Parts: sequence; C-alpha cells; structure tokens
Amino acid sequence: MNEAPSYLSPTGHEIVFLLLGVVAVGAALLVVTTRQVVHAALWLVVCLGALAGCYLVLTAEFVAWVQVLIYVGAVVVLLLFGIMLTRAPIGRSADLNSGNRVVAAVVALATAVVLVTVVADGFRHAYVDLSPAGPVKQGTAEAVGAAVFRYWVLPFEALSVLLLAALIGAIVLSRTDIRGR
Amino acid sequence: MAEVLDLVLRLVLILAVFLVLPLIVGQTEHKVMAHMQSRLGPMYAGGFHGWAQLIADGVKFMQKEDVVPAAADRRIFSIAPAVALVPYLVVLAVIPIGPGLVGTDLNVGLFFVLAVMGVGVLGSIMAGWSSGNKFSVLGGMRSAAQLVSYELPLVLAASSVAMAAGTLSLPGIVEAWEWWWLPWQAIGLAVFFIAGLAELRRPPFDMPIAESEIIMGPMTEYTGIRFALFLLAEYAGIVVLSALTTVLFLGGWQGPLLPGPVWTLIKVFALAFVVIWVRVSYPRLREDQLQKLAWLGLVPLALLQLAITGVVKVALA
Amino acid sequence: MHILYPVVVSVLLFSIGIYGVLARRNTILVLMSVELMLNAVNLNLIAFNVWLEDRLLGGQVLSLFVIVIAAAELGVGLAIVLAVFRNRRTVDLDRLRDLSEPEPEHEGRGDGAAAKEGVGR
Amino acid sequence: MIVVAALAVLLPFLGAVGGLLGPRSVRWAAWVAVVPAAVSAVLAAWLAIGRARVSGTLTLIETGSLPISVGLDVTELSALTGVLATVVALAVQVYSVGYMRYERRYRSYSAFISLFTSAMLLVVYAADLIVLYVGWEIMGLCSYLLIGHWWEDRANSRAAVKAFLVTRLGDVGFLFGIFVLGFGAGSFRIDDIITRFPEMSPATLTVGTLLLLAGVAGKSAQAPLHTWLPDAMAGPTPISALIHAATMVAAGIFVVARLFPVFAAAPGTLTVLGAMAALGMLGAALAALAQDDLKRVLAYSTISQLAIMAGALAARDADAAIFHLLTHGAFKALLFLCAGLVIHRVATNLMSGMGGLRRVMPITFATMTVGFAALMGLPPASGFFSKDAALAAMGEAARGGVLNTIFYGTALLTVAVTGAYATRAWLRTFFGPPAVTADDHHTGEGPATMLWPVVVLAVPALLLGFAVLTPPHLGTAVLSVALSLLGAGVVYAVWRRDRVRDPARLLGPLRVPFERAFYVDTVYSTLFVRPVWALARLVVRTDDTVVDGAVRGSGRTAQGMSGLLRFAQNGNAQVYVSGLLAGLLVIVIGAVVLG
Amino acid sequence: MCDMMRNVARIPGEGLAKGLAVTLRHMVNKSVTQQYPEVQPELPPRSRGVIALVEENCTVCMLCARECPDWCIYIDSHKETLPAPEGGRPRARNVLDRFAIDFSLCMYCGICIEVCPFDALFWSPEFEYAEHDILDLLHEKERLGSWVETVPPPPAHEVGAEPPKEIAAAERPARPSTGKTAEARPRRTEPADRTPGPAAESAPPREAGAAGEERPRRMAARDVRAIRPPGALPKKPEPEGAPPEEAEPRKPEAPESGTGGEEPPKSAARPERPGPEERPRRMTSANIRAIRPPGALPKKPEPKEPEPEEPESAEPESRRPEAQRPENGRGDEPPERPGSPDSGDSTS
Repeated sequence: MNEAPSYLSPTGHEIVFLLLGVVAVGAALLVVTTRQVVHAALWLVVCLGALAGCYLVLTAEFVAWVQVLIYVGAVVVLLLFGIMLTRAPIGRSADLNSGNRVVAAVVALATAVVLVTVVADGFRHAYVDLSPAGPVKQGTAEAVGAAVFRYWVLPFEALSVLLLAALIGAIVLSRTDIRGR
Repeated sequence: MAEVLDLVLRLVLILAVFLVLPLIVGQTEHKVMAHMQSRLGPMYAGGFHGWAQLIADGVKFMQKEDVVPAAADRRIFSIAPAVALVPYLVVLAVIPIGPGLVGTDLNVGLFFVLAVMGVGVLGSIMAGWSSGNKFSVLGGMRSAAQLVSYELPLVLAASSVAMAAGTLSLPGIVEAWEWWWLPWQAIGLAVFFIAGLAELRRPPFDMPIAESEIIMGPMTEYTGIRFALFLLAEYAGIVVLSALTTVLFLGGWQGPLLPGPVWTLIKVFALAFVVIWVRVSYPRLREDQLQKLAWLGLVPLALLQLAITGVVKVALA
Repeated sequence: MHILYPVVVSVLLFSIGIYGVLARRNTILVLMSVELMLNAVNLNLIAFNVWLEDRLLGGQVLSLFVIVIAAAELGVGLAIVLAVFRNRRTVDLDRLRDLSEPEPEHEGRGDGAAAKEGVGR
Repeated sequence: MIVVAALAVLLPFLGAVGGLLGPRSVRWAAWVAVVPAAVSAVLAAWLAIGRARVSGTLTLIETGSLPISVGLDVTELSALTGVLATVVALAVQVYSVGYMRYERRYRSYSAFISLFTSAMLLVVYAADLIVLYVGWEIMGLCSYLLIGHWWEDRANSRAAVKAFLVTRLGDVGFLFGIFVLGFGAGSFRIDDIITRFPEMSPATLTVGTLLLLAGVAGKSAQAPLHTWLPDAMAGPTPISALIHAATMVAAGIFVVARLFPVFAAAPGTLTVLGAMAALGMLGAALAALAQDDLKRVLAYSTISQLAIMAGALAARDADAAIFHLLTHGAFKALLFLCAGLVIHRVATNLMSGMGGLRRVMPITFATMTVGFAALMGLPPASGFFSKDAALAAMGEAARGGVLNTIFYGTALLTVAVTGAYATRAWLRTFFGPPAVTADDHHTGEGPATMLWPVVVLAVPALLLGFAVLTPPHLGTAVLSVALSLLGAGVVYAVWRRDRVRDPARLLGPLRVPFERAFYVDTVYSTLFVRPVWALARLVVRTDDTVVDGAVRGSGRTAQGMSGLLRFAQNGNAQVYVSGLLAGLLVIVIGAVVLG
Repeated sequence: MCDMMRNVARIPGEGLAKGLAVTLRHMVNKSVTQQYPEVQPELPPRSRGVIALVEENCTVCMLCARECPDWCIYIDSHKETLPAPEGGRPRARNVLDRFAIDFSLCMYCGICIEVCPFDALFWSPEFEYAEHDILDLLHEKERLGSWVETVPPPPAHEVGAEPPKEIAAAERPARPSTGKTAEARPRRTEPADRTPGPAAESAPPREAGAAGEERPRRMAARDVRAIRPPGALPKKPEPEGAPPEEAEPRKPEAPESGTGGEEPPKSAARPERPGPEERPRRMTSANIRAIRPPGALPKKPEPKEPEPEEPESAEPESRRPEAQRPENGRGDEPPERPGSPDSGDSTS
C-alpha cells in the first residue's frame, strides 16, 4: 500500500485503538483467570464492549453495534443464565482451573509468541489511513446491508438454516419431556 | 469552541431531561394510580397535592443506610444499579425531541438504541446474582429469560419501522413518517410497546420482581440510594420506551398547530400514562404465560408486521 | 492506522482464548473462552477488510456471520451443558471423563471414581 | 466287466455302511456282512476265471498338474489277489459270526471287516496310484480300528496305535514315492508308470521305489517296521487272519509285484529289499521259535513268510512271490482261524496252556496240521510248491552275487527254523498232556460257522500248489524239505524227551532275546521313542516357556505400555486438545522455520 | 340465540379493554379517601379501642388477671383494716395498689371486661395511644382511669323494650365528677362524624371545651348499654371538685341538643342511636356513680339504691360487700355470680 508512517508517532485513532485493545486484552485475561464464574462473564462483557469500540475505530460501525446487541445483549445474558442454572456459587471457587493449567499456559504462550512473530514479520508495513480524508467509510449499515444482500445472499440463507437447526437442537437438548422413541 | 459548547449544552440538556422526566412520570404514576384505585395518592409533600413527593422520597433514600448483605458479592452488588441505569441515559442521547433537537444523530441510531437497551438487563441480572439471596437469583434468572424472549419481538417490530422508513436513523424515521403509518404499523406498535413493557419488567410483566412471591426479585437486598437508582432506571425506562415508541410509530414531533417538541412530549406522556394505566389494570402474568405470549403471540405478530411492511413497501415502490 | 495493532490484539486475544479453553474446568468458562477466540478472529477479519478495502465487504460480512454462528453455537452448547448438569450435577470438565478407559488394575481408584459418579447420577 | 470289478469293490463298502447304519440286530449285521463278501468273492472269482484284463476309468479328477483317474484295472495279478482277499474275507466273516457271536460290538466289527475288504479290493483293482493310496490308507484306518476292537484293554489300544503309527511312518514314504513316480512318469496311472519308467532317470526310480518300499515295509511288516505286527495280535483272531493272511500284509507285496517292472529297473532298491527280507525272515523265524503265545508264533511266521516273498521279489521273481502270497494267504488264514478255534476252546493264547487237543478237536487238528504242513513247505501242501518256487528263484539269483548268496543261505536257514517252530507249535498245541481242564460248554469243536470256513480253507491250503502247474525244482525242493524236516526233527527230539516242557529250551540263553524278537522294540524305544519323548517334552516346554512366554510377554508388554499411554487417555478433553494444539504449533514452527 | 350472538360477537381483548375502562372510570370518579388526621374516622359502637378502669369498682378479685389469655394485666394490692362503724367488728378490705394493662401484649379479646363482676373495666373506642417506645404501652391505673372519660354509653335497646332501670336512675341529678381528668384527656374527635358535612369537620377545634362538648355524646350511648356505666370516683371527685362549673352549664345543653338534635344526618340515618347521645359527660358520670352500687352488689344493696348519691353512703356500701364476704363463704365462688366478690379477699 502506501508509505506507512512510523510507529513512533501514533495517530489519534491508533491511541484510541490501543487503549481499547489494552482494555480488551486485560479483560480477556481476567475472564480466563478470575476465580469467580460470574465475574468472568462480566469481564467478558467488558472485553466484548471494548472490542466493539475497536470495531468502531476500524469504521465497522454496523458490526460494532451488532456485536453489542448480540454479544452483550444476548450471548452474555445466556451465559449468565447458564451459570446461574448450573449453581455457580457467590465468591471464589477454588477449582475453576483444571490440572492442565501449566500445559495450557505453555501452549497459549507459544501460540502467542509464534503468531505475533509471524504476524509482525508479515504485516510490519501494512498501513491503512482511517482519517476522514482517507478512503470511503465502509462499515455503514447501508454498505454492509448492500454487501450482504447483493453478494452474500447464499451464505446468508445457509446461515439462517443453520440458526434454525441450532434452535431446534437447543430445544430438543434442553427439554426433558421429549423422550427419544 | 462552539462545537464543544454545543456538545456540553446538549449533554446537560439530556441529563436534565433524564433527571426530570422520570420524576414527572413517577409522580404521575403515583397520582394516576391512586386515583385509579380510588385513592388520593400523595397529598402533603410540597403542599399542592404532594407534588414534591418524589423529591422527598429521593431525600429519604439518600439519607438511608446503604446496606450490603454479608453474603453479597460487594463489587457487583454496588455497580449493578449503575449498569441498570446508564444505558437509558445513553439511549436518551439519540432520541430526537424536535427537528434537529437530538443529542446526536447516529447513522444506525435505531440499532444503537436496541443494542444499548439490551445491556440494561445486565444490571438486573447482576443485582439478582450478587445479592446472595435465593429470591434475588430467581428474579435475576427470570429477568434474563424475559429479556432474551422479548428482545426478539422488540427488534423485529423496530426493524419493521426501519424497513418502512428505509433508514436506521431515528430522526430519519420521524421525517419519513406519514399519518397512514399508524394503521400500517399498528401491529408493530402494539408488539413493540408490549415487548418494551416486558423489557422494562413493568406490570403486568413484572414476574422478575413479583413482590408477592419473590419479594422484590433482584432488588430485594437493595436500600437507600441504590434502590433509588433502580427506581430511577425503571422510570427512565418508561420515558425511553415511550419516547422510542413515539419516535418510531407515532411520528415523533409531527403534529398540527403545536411546535414539534411539545408534540413529542405530549405523545411521550400519553404513552407513559398508558404504561401506568396498564400497570394498574392488569394482574401479573405467570412465567409460562409470559413466555407463551412472547413466542406464540408477539414473535409471529412481529413477523406478520414485517411481512405486511415488506408487501406494502414493494407495492408502493 | 497500522494493521499490526489490531492483528496483534487479535493474536493476544486468541492466545488468551486458547489458554481459557485448555485451562478452565467449568464448561461455561470454556464456552466463554471460545467466544474470546471467535472475537479475535472477528477483529482480524475486520482489520483486514479495512486494510484491503474489500469491495464485497467480505471481512465485515463474515464477522457478522461469525457472530451469528457464535450465538447459535452458544445456544446449543449451553443446552448441552445444562443437559450434562441435569444428569451429572456437575459441569467440571475434569470430572466428565467417560472417554477415559477404566483402570482395571487399580480397582480401588476405579471404584472410588465410580462411586462418585454414581452419586452424581 | 468293469462294472463287475466296481461292484466287487463297492459291495463290501455298502455292506460296511449297512452294517454301521442298519438295524441293531446281530442277525441283520451278520447277513449284511456275509452276503456282500460272498457276492464279492463270486465276482472276484468270475473276474479271475475270465482271465481277461478289465480296465476302465470311472472319472478323472483334475488337480491342475497331473490328473487323477479314478479307475479300475483288473490284471491277472489283481484278479488272483482279489480272489484271495475276497475268499479269505468271506471265510473270516463267516467265521466271525460264530467267533464273535456274543460280542457287543459285532456290528461295527463286521462292518469294519467289510470296509477292510472293500479297501483291499480297491488297492488290488486300482488303476491309479492315488486311488490305490486311498484304499491303502483306508486299510490302515481299518487295521487300527480292528486291532483296537477291544479298546477297553489298554494294551489293545496301544497296539492299535502302534500299528497305525508304524504303518503311517511307512505310508509317508509311500505317498512321496507315489509322487516321485507319478511326476517322473507324468501320470499316476499304473500302466503309464510301468510303460514310461524307462524315461525316468535311475535316481528318480531308485528314490521313488525306495520310498515306496518304506510303505511296503510298513504295511507288510518288513524288517525295520515289523514291530507292529506281533502286537497286532491283540485284536480278535479272525482279524489277525484277515490282516496277516489276505489283506494288509499282502498289500505290500502286491504293490511291489504290481509295480515290479519299475522295481526291477532299480537294482539298488531290490538289494535293499533283499537285505530287508533276509533280516526279516530269519529274525522273525527265530523269534517265532521262542514265543509262547500261539498267535505271536503265527505272527512272526507271517513276517518270516512275507520276507521270503520279498526275497523272491528281490530275486526278480514276482510270480514266485505272488504264488507264495496266495498259498500263504490260504494256509496262514487257515492257521489263524484254527488258532482261533483253539483259543476259543482253551480260552488262552499261550501254548503252555494248551496241549493234547488233537483228540478233543479232531477237525481243527486235521486242518491245522494241513496248515502247518503248508507252512513248513512239506509236500503236497500248497506251501511246498510256492516256497519251492521262491527258494528256487533265490537260488537262481544267488548265482549273481555274494549278497544274493547270503540271502539264499538265510532263506534256507529260515526254512529249517520254520520247520522247527511249526513243529513246536503243532506239538505243544495238540500233543502232550492236556494242560487245562476243558470248559464245560466248550467241549468239542467250535460252532459250525467257525468250522466250515476252516474246512473250506484247508482245501486251497492243501491243494493250491497243484493249481499252478509248475513243476517243483527238484534240488531246492529236496533241500528245503530236508531242512524243514531237520528242524522239525530236532524239535521233536527235544519234545520227546519231555513232553511237557517247551522245546524252546533248546535255545538256552538265546531264548530270551529270541522271545523278545532281538529287543527290536527296546532298541526302537531307546533309539526313537525316548528321544522323541524327550524332544516332545522339550518342545512342550519350549512351547510353554518360549513361545507362549513370548506371546504372553508381548501381551503383558503391550498392557504395560498401554498403561503408560493411558495416562494420556484420561478422558479429559482439554488434555487432548492441548496435545493437539501443541502438535499444531510444532508443525507451524517447523513450517515457518524450514519453509 | 342471544348467547350465540354474544359469543360470536366477543372481540378478542374485550376483557382487557374492559379492565382499562374500569380503571379509567375510577380515575375520573371522586376518591373516597378519608384524610384521617384531619378527618377522624367514624367508629362503630362497641369499638374496641382501649380498656378503661373504674378504680373504685375494683375489688381486687383478680378474675380479669386470671382470665387474661395474654397475662397482660398486673394487679397489686394490700389489705386494710377498717374500723367498724357503729361498734361492729373492724373489717379487712383489699386496697388496690396497682392495676396495669400492657397493651403491647393485649390482644383486645375483651375477656377481662366480660368477666369483671363489679363493672370495673370498660371498652373505650379511643385508639390513638401509640407510643414511640413499646414500654410506654404499659398503662398504669391512672392512665386506665383516664380512659373512663371516653367510654360511650351503651347503645339503645330495641324499640319498645323496657328501658333499663339504670336509665331511670340516671335521670337523677348526679354529682359532679372530675373535670380535671376530662381536661387532661386527649380531645375527642367524634363530633366530626356527627356534624353534617365532612368538609366542615376537617378542622375541628382543638380546645378542651370543644372536646368536652363532644365527649358526652359518646357517653350518652352508654345509657343504652345499661348495666354498668362506670363513673366518678367516689372520694376523689370531691377534692378535685374545682371544675364543676364547667360541667354544670353543659348539663342543660346536652339534653337540648340531644332532644332537638335534628341536624346530624348520620345520626338520623342510624335510628338505633337514640337522642340522648348529646347528653353531657358530666351527667353520665353522675349516672355511673349512681348505678355502680347495684352492679357491685346485686341483691342486698338494692333496697338502698336511692341513697348512693351521697358520698357518705358510698363508703358503707363499699364496705358492705366486705362485711358480707364472710357470710358468703370462702372465696371459691364462681365469678359469674355477681354477688360474690370473694376472690379479692383470697388474693389479698
């Protein structure tokens, strides 16, 4: 692409994004380390909200609000619902981490190192101009809607079938008065 | 500088509206409910028919001791009221009162509103869970179930309007509104309003706080200012719901003779009155009835409305 | 904006998600970690969509799809978790070990585990 | 005519099937046993009288390389042998009706005899070596079954097993010999082999015939493999008659005679055969001299007589061998049946328990005297002529070499010893004081069904020599008769001195080794059986510890290893996924670093 | 047919609409709320507000304390020996030291009042005696005595029934009772009920005089209750006797307003309440005093009924039961029998 400016003079977008990213990563860390199940879900909310902010910075406005609507509004509520149905206790539970923890940490760290290395190597010079003077905004509802229904209709329909299947599956799984016979 | 001033002004205005309107609605509820029950309601505070009752209540709430149960999860318990309240405040920022009289005109305003309102229920779930009280947890779970169920018809009904207007921007929708949308979107109006009531957990959809069985649901353990915040959230919710319904289905500021903002307020208060009226008139729905209403009643109706909207839209085009 | 920023954030989120999936005992927490991983992918998709100025908006549309699929996945996943909880009274992954081979030689341990499970059921 | 031959073979077989599957009554079994044997005998006689060579192929079995033709080929030799077999079989069947009347398992017994007869006829009439081998093996089976008829006695079943195994040992060689000859000639047909043997290399011929010889030695109880036969006396006496006279032992000689052109082309084989014969005839005769058991005397005499036939064959005179085979079949059957009568009478096999029977059993005495005379080769009994022919042939051959001369001398010595043991048995059985008080109900002769066959058999035993109108060779005849009488005289002289005591005492210290048949069994036992036992134990132990140990050890090792692996398979999906991701990482790193 | 039509014509949601209509109608209609502190509630007769004690009538028989299911009545007493009048034997009598009811325990069953053989306990409709401290709900005998002022007269007998003789006795002039207690007492608000318009009642005068004026009305009802209106204390009124002039002028008024009381619509609407409602309190208290002896001493004192107005005669009468007690036997008499005040003896 065009000439990438130095990393040492971040633009406003970058600063905001970095702040949001730090929040997201920190919240994600808390999600996987906190000793309270419900706190994990709430930290997940924070993380997802921060991510939505990241999307906003990246001009993906529509996706950002979908993220808030679906994830924060529905998914996390569902998660909390599940947590409560499975009798999560208030306060710390000592056994939220399995014995696999060290292995998991090693694997995750290795993944992070490898991916960061590879990615940093590959996209060091990639740059996109997000300033209003830059390329046209792409993430408006109009643009996304047009894209979905112009080019992505078939996957969209397939997705609706998938959703239906998931709906029926969830109902069948969770109802106890249906007996397979 | 002017921009900043403008922004500040708008925010202050919104904050004022946010603080004032719920109080008015609350007072209205006190009085209207009393009279509907052949009572007088508050009569003393402030002198004339107890007009300052809610202020007095507020003072009282602030004076009360802030009790946190020993078994509670303190942090979550503390922030839950804020989580319940703030989304409504945020939503108010995008609701237009008159032509150009809007906190900020978002491109995807409707979406924003729905998304942010969905966050509000988190507060009630958090409160319910963190109280360390079985009734509260029950209430929280009922809240969650209710929210998940009613979110769908709410969004569907709203999307019907968006479809009709061809925009997600709230001022845009109001501008596109014509009087004949009333019959056209009547089903959507009903569905949206009822689902909104359910999202607010107002009677008759107050299963989550049903005081006769689970005392006050998520709010059982709350006292003082935090409880007041919950109450405020409820009334703010009424305002937001009424305002949204007005903007989406009733044409917002459109109306003859009177200036736009006045029309908006009139419609908002009329709807708020309906909210109160419904509360007084109907008994609480049972949990299964509640779910049945959502899935067997509102969702099909909303889909029907969508279909109607689509057909008419295509026919007009 | 440097694409490296969102990409690195995404990588970190993904790794954290991996850690959560591997290290958490509670099945619901594992599901949350999976959500983290999905979101990392979403961030990537959007970042590259913006960078490549995709005319079809493939990145954003795909991330929308991912969100929807995540919701569906979570619905089914939670249903499974609840079914497991109903049957076993636990959602600890460590204790859902029907995949393992019973240990024939160490009868004592096997019996203990079986007894525990029996109580669970 | 081929149908007649086929019928002759099949009828006893059907009789065997009928006897085994038919009603349980003894009468029915007897008729089913006797009638097919009789019809078969008539048919065989008809074939023999016809003198025409009958041959035919019933079917052809394609094996891929050499076809097996299931066919019958009745040559002159076959016809005569067939008559012998059927007649002896008929006699035995009839005799058995009386002998085995009160036997519980008479049905299976008679059926096996029928089967035996059928198998023998199949051997005799076979046009193909494979078909012959089938009959050969069936005979082995039947001999096992019949010898072990009274299997309740452990000795009997051991004897049966011994007979089976020893003959089996020979049969292996026999089968391979068949293969060698068959592949050498490109056909299993006997005619083809006989006509094509000149095409074969001498080595092939020698090897093939030697291998065949192993089988022959097994079946005909020749020198190294003879040990089964004395033990086979454990079976019922009629069976001994059948086996030793007409069928099984005859089969070996018959096969050599049948394939004689081939054997004749392999001089090495004939030399071996001669050595075997010389060893067998004298050894067996000496052993017979020392036996106390009447049947064993006869058994060893059979070995000895068969060795004489083999000697004749080795002397390249097949006709003499077959002649002696026929006469021997007749008189040996007679002898056995008479011995059966005697045993029936005195209820013991031991000659020490007999004596003085000539007055009690005159018919038996007469017929058995005829038999012994034939055995000794006294004129005019049939044995005289046939033995004379054989000795003449050997004498003829003796001129050709030192070895053959030794064989001839041995044969002459054997004749003398034969006379001695025959006389000894005769005297000890029928003369002298009656050793045992007779049983009440066994006074006199046996039943008619037993007597008649004896009487009938006595006729050919006495007169068969005249049927072959070859004049005796005077020299050898005189010599042999003289030797025979010399032996007999010595025995008689000894016996005269003390009628009660065994004339075998004459042998002095040699008696025990003679009685034990020169410890051949013991030698075998030490040479083969013990090492084999030891080997077997070793093998068993090896199997137990090494082979099974390896198998078990591999199982145990696998279990142990899987125990290690089981730590990974702990059912925790997270551990699995961890491993998966770690592996993926390694691959990615590898791809990045290397690619 | 009609039913069918009705069924067919039923619109879905009709019931919901009806519900809305009902609430809307109620909202438009006038409320029926009583503004209580301003507008006093109109209590029915025999309202159980608080228990009043006529100390003079109490013989310390302990029946009430024993019968009380809650054990909320506390009685202390001691014996006094009276010198014998007219040269008789000196008599021992019980003197009440303490009589207290704990209203935080009381469940207002009224059993104590029912069992009191000497008409010492009465129901008063007074209910505004709430306290900040629950301990203050323990009413000592002074407080209990002060409630006597508020005890209404009994309701009238049925029409045509023979008027109880107490009424007749009440016609006689009574001795003034304690005006002081009446003033100290909390003012009554009943008159508001009686006055025609509720709006006019809303702010009744709080002066003692007005209260005094209203009180007699309720007292008047006591006439009908007939048997035992407790009244002035026999001895104390005289030392206290300062305020008679207050009571005196009212006496004539009360009958006037009672007889000519045409104006209260509600009292008119309730025919069971006779006119004498308006009778001044003082008079009724005189009545009480007049009636007391017959209630206390069923049979024997009756011939002396006319006299009891004399304070002097009160003493002998009060003594008389004690004098009789030995004759009546030892104190195991059943309490129902009015003429056996023996229990006080046994307890004291």
